[in-house]
Amino acid sequence: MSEALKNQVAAVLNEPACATNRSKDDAARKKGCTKQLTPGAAAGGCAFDGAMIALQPVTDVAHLVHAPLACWGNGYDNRGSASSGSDLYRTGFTTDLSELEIVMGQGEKKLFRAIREVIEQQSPAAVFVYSTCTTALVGDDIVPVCKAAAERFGTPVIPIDVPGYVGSKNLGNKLAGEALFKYVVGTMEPEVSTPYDINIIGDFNLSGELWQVKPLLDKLGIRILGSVAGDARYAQIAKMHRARVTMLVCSKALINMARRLEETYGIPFFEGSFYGISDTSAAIRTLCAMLVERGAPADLIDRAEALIAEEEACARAALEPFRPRVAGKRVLLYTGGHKSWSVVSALQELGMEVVGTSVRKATEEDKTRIAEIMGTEAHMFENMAPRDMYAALRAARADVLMSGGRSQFVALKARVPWVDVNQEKHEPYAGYMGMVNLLDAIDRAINNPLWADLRTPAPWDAPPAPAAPVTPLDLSAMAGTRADFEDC
Amino acid sequence: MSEALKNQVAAVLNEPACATNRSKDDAARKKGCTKQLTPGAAAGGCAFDGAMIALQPVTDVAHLVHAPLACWGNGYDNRGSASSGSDLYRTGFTTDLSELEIVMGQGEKKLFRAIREVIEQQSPAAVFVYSTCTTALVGDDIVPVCKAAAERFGTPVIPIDVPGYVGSKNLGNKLAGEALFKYVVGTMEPEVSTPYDINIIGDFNLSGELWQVKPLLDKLGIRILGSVAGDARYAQIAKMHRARVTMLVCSKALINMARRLEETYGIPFFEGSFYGISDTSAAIRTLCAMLVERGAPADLIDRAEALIAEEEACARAALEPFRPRVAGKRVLLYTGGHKSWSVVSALQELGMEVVGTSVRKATEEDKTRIAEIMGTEAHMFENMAPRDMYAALRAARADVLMSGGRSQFVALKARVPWVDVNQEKHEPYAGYMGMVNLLDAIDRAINNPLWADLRTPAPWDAPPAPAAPVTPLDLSAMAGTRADFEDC
Amino acid sequence: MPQSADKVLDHAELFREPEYKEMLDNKRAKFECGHPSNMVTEIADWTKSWEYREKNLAREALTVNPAKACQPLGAVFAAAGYEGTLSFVHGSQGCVAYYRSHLARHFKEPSSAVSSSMTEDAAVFGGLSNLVDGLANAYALYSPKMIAVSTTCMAEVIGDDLNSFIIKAKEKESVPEDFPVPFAHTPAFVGSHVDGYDNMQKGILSNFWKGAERTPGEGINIIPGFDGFAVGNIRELKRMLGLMGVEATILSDVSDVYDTPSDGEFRMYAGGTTIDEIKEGLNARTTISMQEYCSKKTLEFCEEVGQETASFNYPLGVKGTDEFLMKIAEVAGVEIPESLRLERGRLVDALADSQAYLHGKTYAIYGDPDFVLAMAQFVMEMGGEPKHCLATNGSKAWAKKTEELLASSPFGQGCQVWAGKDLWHLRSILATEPADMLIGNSYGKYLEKDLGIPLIRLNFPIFDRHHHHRFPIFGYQGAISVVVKILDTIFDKLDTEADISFDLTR
Amino acid sequence: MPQSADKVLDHAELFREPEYKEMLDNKRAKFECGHPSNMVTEIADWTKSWEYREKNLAREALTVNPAKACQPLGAVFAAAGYEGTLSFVHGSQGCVAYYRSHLARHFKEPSSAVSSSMTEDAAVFGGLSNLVDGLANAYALYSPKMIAVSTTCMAEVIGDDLNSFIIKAKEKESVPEDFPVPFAHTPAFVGSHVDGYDNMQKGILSNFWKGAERTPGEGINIIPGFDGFAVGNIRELKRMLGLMGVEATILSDVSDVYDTPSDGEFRMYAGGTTIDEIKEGLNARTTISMQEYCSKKTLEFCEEVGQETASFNYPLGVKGTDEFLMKIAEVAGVEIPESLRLERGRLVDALADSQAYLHGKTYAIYGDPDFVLAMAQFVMEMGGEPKHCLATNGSKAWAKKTEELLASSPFGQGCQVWAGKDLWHLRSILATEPADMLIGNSYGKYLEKDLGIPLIRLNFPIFDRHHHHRFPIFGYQGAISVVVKILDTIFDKLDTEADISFDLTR
Repeated sequence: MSEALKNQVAAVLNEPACATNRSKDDAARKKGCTKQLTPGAAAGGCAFDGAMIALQPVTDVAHLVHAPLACWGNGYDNRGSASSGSDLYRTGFTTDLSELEIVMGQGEKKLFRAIREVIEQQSPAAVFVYSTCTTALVGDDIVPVCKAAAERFGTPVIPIDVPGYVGSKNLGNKLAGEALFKYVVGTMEPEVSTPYDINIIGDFNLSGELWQVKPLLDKLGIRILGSVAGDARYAQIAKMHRARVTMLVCSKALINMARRLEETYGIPFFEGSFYGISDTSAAIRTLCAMLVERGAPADLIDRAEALIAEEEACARAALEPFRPRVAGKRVLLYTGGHKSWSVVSALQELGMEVVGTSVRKATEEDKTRIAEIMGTEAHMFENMAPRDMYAALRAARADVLMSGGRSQFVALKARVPWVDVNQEKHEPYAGYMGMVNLLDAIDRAINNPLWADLRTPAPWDAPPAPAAPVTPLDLSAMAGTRADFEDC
Repeated sequence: MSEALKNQVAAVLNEPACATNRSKDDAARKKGCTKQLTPGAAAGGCAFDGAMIALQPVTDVAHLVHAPLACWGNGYDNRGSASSGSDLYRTGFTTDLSELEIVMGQGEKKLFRAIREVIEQQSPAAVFVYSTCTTALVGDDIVPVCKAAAERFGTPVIPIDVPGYVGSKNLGNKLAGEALFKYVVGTMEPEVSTPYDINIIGDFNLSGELWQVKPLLDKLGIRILGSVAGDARYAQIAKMHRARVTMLVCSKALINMARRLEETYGIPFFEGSFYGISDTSAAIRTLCAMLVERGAPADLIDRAEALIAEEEACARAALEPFRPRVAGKRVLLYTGGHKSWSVVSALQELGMEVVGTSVRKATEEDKTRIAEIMGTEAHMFENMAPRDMYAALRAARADVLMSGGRSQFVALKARVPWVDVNQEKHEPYAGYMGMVNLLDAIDRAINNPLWADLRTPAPWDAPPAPAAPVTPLDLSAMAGTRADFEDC
Repeated sequence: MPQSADKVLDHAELFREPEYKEMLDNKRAKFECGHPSNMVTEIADWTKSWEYREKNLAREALTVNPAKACQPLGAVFAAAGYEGTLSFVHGSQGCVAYYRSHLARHFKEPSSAVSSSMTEDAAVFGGLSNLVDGLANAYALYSPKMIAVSTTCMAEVIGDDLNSFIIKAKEKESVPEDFPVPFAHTPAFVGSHVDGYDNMQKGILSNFWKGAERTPGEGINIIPGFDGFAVGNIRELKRMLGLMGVEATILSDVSDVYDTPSDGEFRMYAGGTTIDEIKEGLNARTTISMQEYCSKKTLEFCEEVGQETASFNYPLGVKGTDEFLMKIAEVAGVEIPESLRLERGRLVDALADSQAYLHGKTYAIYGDPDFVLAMAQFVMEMGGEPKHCLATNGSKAWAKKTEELLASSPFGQGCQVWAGKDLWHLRSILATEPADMLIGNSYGKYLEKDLGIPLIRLNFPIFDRHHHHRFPIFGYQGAISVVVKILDTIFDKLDTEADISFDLTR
Repeated sequence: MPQSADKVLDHAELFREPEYKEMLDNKRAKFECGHPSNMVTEIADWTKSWEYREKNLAREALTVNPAKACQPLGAVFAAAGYEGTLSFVHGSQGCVAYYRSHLARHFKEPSSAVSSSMTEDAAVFGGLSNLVDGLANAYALYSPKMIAVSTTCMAEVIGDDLNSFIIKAKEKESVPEDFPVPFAHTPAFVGSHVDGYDNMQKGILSNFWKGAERTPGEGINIIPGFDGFAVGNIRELKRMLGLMGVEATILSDVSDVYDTPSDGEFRMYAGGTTIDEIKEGLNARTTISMQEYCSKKTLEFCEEVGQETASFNYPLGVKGTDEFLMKIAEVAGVEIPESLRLERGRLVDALADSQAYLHGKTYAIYGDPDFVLAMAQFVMEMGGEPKHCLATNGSKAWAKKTEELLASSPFGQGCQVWAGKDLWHLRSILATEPADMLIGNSYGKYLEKDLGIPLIRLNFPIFDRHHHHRFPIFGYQGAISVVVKILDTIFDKLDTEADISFDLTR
């Protein structure tokens, strides 16, 4: 790959805003925060995947993948990001390079023509051009092509240089953030600025989750000026340099972008979560406090407290009918890093018992927090091969698995209900009422009569042996593997 | 049955307006025009069925069948009459008498309550109450019940005394006409009368066929004041005594009603058909001539001729593209009486060869006309058992069978295309453009590649013997039966 | 008029053209006696109110759109399943046309049946001569191997005694002395088609078994019952029995009768249970009925001749199929084979895969008593709620049994059983207490249109869709196809209504 | 907010509530850069014009919504059909996730595959160490019986030689010397998933057949090809072969792999063709492929080892099934049994029964080359017109073959073949020359929504409907189920649009 990208990757891996990173020695810092990959194991997403996850939710942009078919042709419109406007982001644009074009070095020319065609025929607000393994390996330089195209066609054309082999999905998130910061942020000015303008970074509006929170902010008069990238428009990235505060939702994926906004434009950021009642309230409090520090009228604090009190009461009342149906149920979590601790917290609020949570994507900080919340490390485990997960589900006697789609079928074979809490889920779980949704989903999953039927032996089978007595289970001691069973 | 009904049946069977009937000796006349039934053969419709066929198209009436479930519960909404307004006629109302009610003689009380319920809950323009075998046999007299109910509830309640066992479907048609004449006709006055007011009797608007003709009449200013019963409203029967001319469409089924209108109100009638271009033109000419005789302005004749010329030219032009696709194709007809000759005529206009037509429901007059049209009696045949029809289809080497639904499957097993021209058809074939529809249906049936595939032996079968040379076929000599294989 | 040879419209489209629209509007204006359209709307809304519902449910003399047919239809269906058997309906001339049409329209196959075509003379003198002549004619015309006689109302009201009439007919040599002419009294004013099926089955079995010497054996008879999916279901039943290595006699096998090929041969009779099989069936150890309400009298008769009996309620889904197969295995002394175990696992897997969409859905189920019970149980297995269970021909005993079924599951709480109610009752019920889906037959399409509740057609008759009956809903694999129909309905609705949620992956 | 515990709405409904509607409208007004809605409508209409169509069809550098996948996906699918086989994709870390997701979402089953997870180091130094370590880890972690190696673009661009790498890996004892590690080069920038299937099939067969001694016999091998309905189809194929008394080896049998039961046992590997069966397959007299475009190279290899070969194009319908069965009968020296003859007759009967509704309907068919050919032929058998036949991965040879097919029937007149076009091209084609129905895969739902043309899902992938793949579309009975899907679509539309023509009987 190009020297420029190489340098950028090195810089990104040395993120000053990351507390974990600051505590490393130089050698460890250079290695970065990516897990070591294990050849021969089921692999997860790559940097391109990570960039696409972060940027695809920009709804009025044409996402053009400079690659052979595979990178986008196999997978377009496979995420659950929701849009209030344009559907352009759901269309699969690719240069679909052929062998001849690769051998003959015609990729850049084809890319330029593809950009022209997409602009002429789709009139996007902008075009995001993604490089991939093949085009990077053969030396296609998308940066000058994008520049030339932008000049020629008068539409922003943004290079996103993210060949998959440079690293993990998390790295791809960061590289996407760098590209936005370098090429998009600050290129447009908002018509008006207010003391209530904020950026939200790291929410992708999966199943419309952002919209479960936005009405709360609306009631407080807070405006989401900038968004990366939930229900975003290109303009919402271009103007985000004028926000007063940045909230970082996905705890580590785009921290580099938040830091740059702070360094360059003086916009402070904080990390928060909208999963769970307590976390939602904490996030609103922090957000409002920081806005007031940055010049918003002081009454915002009181209005926020009033709103929080009202919403918490309403949510807890709505949850009560569910509590008897889910309290005491045992949950196994197999999710990404930040969800590990924020979901644990949320579920415990509901009286559920979290019997295990994977920490395969968690940072050390995440792990510390989980240990605090759960009071023990016995429930943490790394990646699992399907058959090991299957065994864990049975050994832990989990009542429900919460994970992404690719663990779904393992759970079902183990006759354990499954709730989709990952990027492909169909229901939103954010904010106060998101908990009601989540409870409903868990209730419907756990209390579906199917499971009783499924677990009841077929009438021709002998009755099962009596259940073993309950003993504390140390999942961390289970035979497992550090192989990357990427689930999302 | 009651003496009143017995007398009415005898009177109906001695129809003065029927030329065939007038030529009979007294003994034959008394027997009536019904075919002798053959016990042990597949039987067709009964008098109740015939009455229902004639009256169900009155769309704003609640048709209440006083019977155990069978007579209506098995068959409601099974005809293809179309409505421009109310859908009430498609609802299945029955008293659904139980054994106890029959034994205890509670039928009349139940009927009265049912009439109340249908009026209260459905607000029909009128209720037509049909008697059936069971209620007639046990002596329920619907006439006084209807009278009492009409007085009590202020809605017309019309008794239609048609137990199935009194005779054939044709008889049922006539009994229905008698009931309408006795109880409905003349009970309402039109707001305005015009010299262009007509009655149409015997069209049931199957698949909307009446509507293929009505625009022609509209262009001439002719108004369908009275209708029995295509797309009829109750009011259109009540006011039909004020029409100037009656056109009888189904050649014999309701001739008694036409005659009574002439005798009592001086309205002349003629018999016509809207099947085929020539017949449609002839019907319009006759209708207009009679209207002029009855006081309509004389220019109606010229306007009619102009319309006919235009429509005929248009229709023939529309038919030309089809002619090469259907000319020379061999058609076997298995339909009711009037369709026997009117359809033959229509098809011959198109260059098709009618290799056979059933005359099982035809009158002597119909048969004479068919012989004239076809130039020979060799193609006429009576009823056929399914296996005989199957043999006839193959022997006659028909390219298409035109019949009702219950012959459909015999044709298909014989690998002969089938076109539905009976009461359950889904496409209208009346008027000038009705021929275009019919041709299209025949074309689609005959030229569906399925038939070539179907007739081609399966690849594992030996090729068939060479086709026998064409010889004239005398269908009338075929072994058959006079048993009534009722098809419609 | 817009008609041209290039674009011939069928009537569904033709009458939507502008000038026809104008013509039709004129008709409404001039002949409708002009209720203002706002009044029409107001009344239409009222008919969906609770007030109208109360009035509607109080209806006691009028039946509107009943979801049942009459006894003779069931009898004709039962007889059709026996090889070379012609149904002979003793009664007025018109009735048999309905049975033939009904069956032909549902199965898209010829349906043969004849009538004794009684007229007024018979009403006075009795139907003996019609039956005597009728049997002679039917025998001569159609060369059947058996003639099964049932009755319509007229024959019952005038008190015709079929047994003595048939004896007399044989004396007069209408048919040979040893020619089988079983019979059943099937008045339309008693019960419904399921009772007619039962009576005819009993009549046929009695004809061969009564007075015959029984040599008890190990055999199994299975009575399928009146079933619109009989073609696919009986074949699936045979396949499952084959996997288990079990031979059984299907008493009334219509699977080939109503699914004849188009291969150049006309089969007036095709397939069906043979007379030898019926005779041998007497020696069976056990007779199992798949539909309790289609076989009460028949099973009583089987017990009289010394057989063990068992009945099910249209076994569907996991539990229904489990119970049925376990019974077969028990009676036949065999194990459930691995292949069927796998099929069960696949069904459970399919339910598990889709449970996020199935759980919590509500249904209104109408149709025959056994079918409604089965479907209610199956939807509860999926976590669905059978909010309304309606059988026009459901008895008090059926209602009680259904209520017990509902009480056995939390998903049955708050669900209601409507015995004896018709589809116009159901309209009011659903207008006031809606469900997500309707499960029943083609007559439900008016409710679908009127109330916007999607209809899934799983019961007889299905007149407006083709060939569904060629695929089973019995068995584990058949249950998956039911689940697919339900899921497709759910997803079709999701997609139709979706805007921002128009998802690629479900 | 309206949320309450009594009525929790999922997001399809939640965001249709009034306050969300208001919020979303505000978003549009303030951040959309406010194109007036009439302008938006005007532009949207323009994109359905002939002018836009011309521009769209002139597109040569941009691919939009392609109806094809990449080679490695086909390779993973092919390998999955062999017992205990783990797919190992040599390339960058991210690619294999897509293949696993794609297959899992379509079949609703776990889909196992691993990656050599190459990073930048491998880009510089080559992927040998990744492959060596990867094979060792995969073998240790998953205990497969075979590891089938395919490549993604990265491995091809840096020129990794799989053959020598695998030899090296065995030398280093990553896997035992005699452990089968077949391989295929499957770059995404060449061909599509059907080519990947072909390459992997050839790679697997070569691994066992090359250099092995052949003892020519009478056996038959059948290659199903890449098939989204493989579960139902392969089972139906086996059933038909069973009726004919023919044994054949299915080369890559995924029917159990992708349809495991939920019975308490986790099967990482289930079913599939055994290694012994592969080895024995060398001695077959004939190898028959059901999909020509999935097996060109493989069949060439079969000929090299001395076998006769034949290929079909996804045999569907009457003619397709006839030809396939005749070939089997010819090769196996058997007759077509009566049972299959009856099945054919039933299919023809179903077509005849419904021909009034099928004849004259128009279709746009998109998908894999073999499928499009088959479907076009079948709709013409019904008297339908395949107006647009599109295969994004169709070659010039395919286009020519399809044009010949269309020319062979009057129903193909005026129909067009679109090789290499994508679904955005199809949008313009259908906006200007509409068809009555779309036949393809889930990606067509955007066309269905946008253009109002109903979609029938019969090709891979089907992500938004469940369990369709468990039922066959092959064979005569499978063809009836295709006909039923088409008819249901026709009738659903008729009923939805009908007013006066809302008929009970169709």
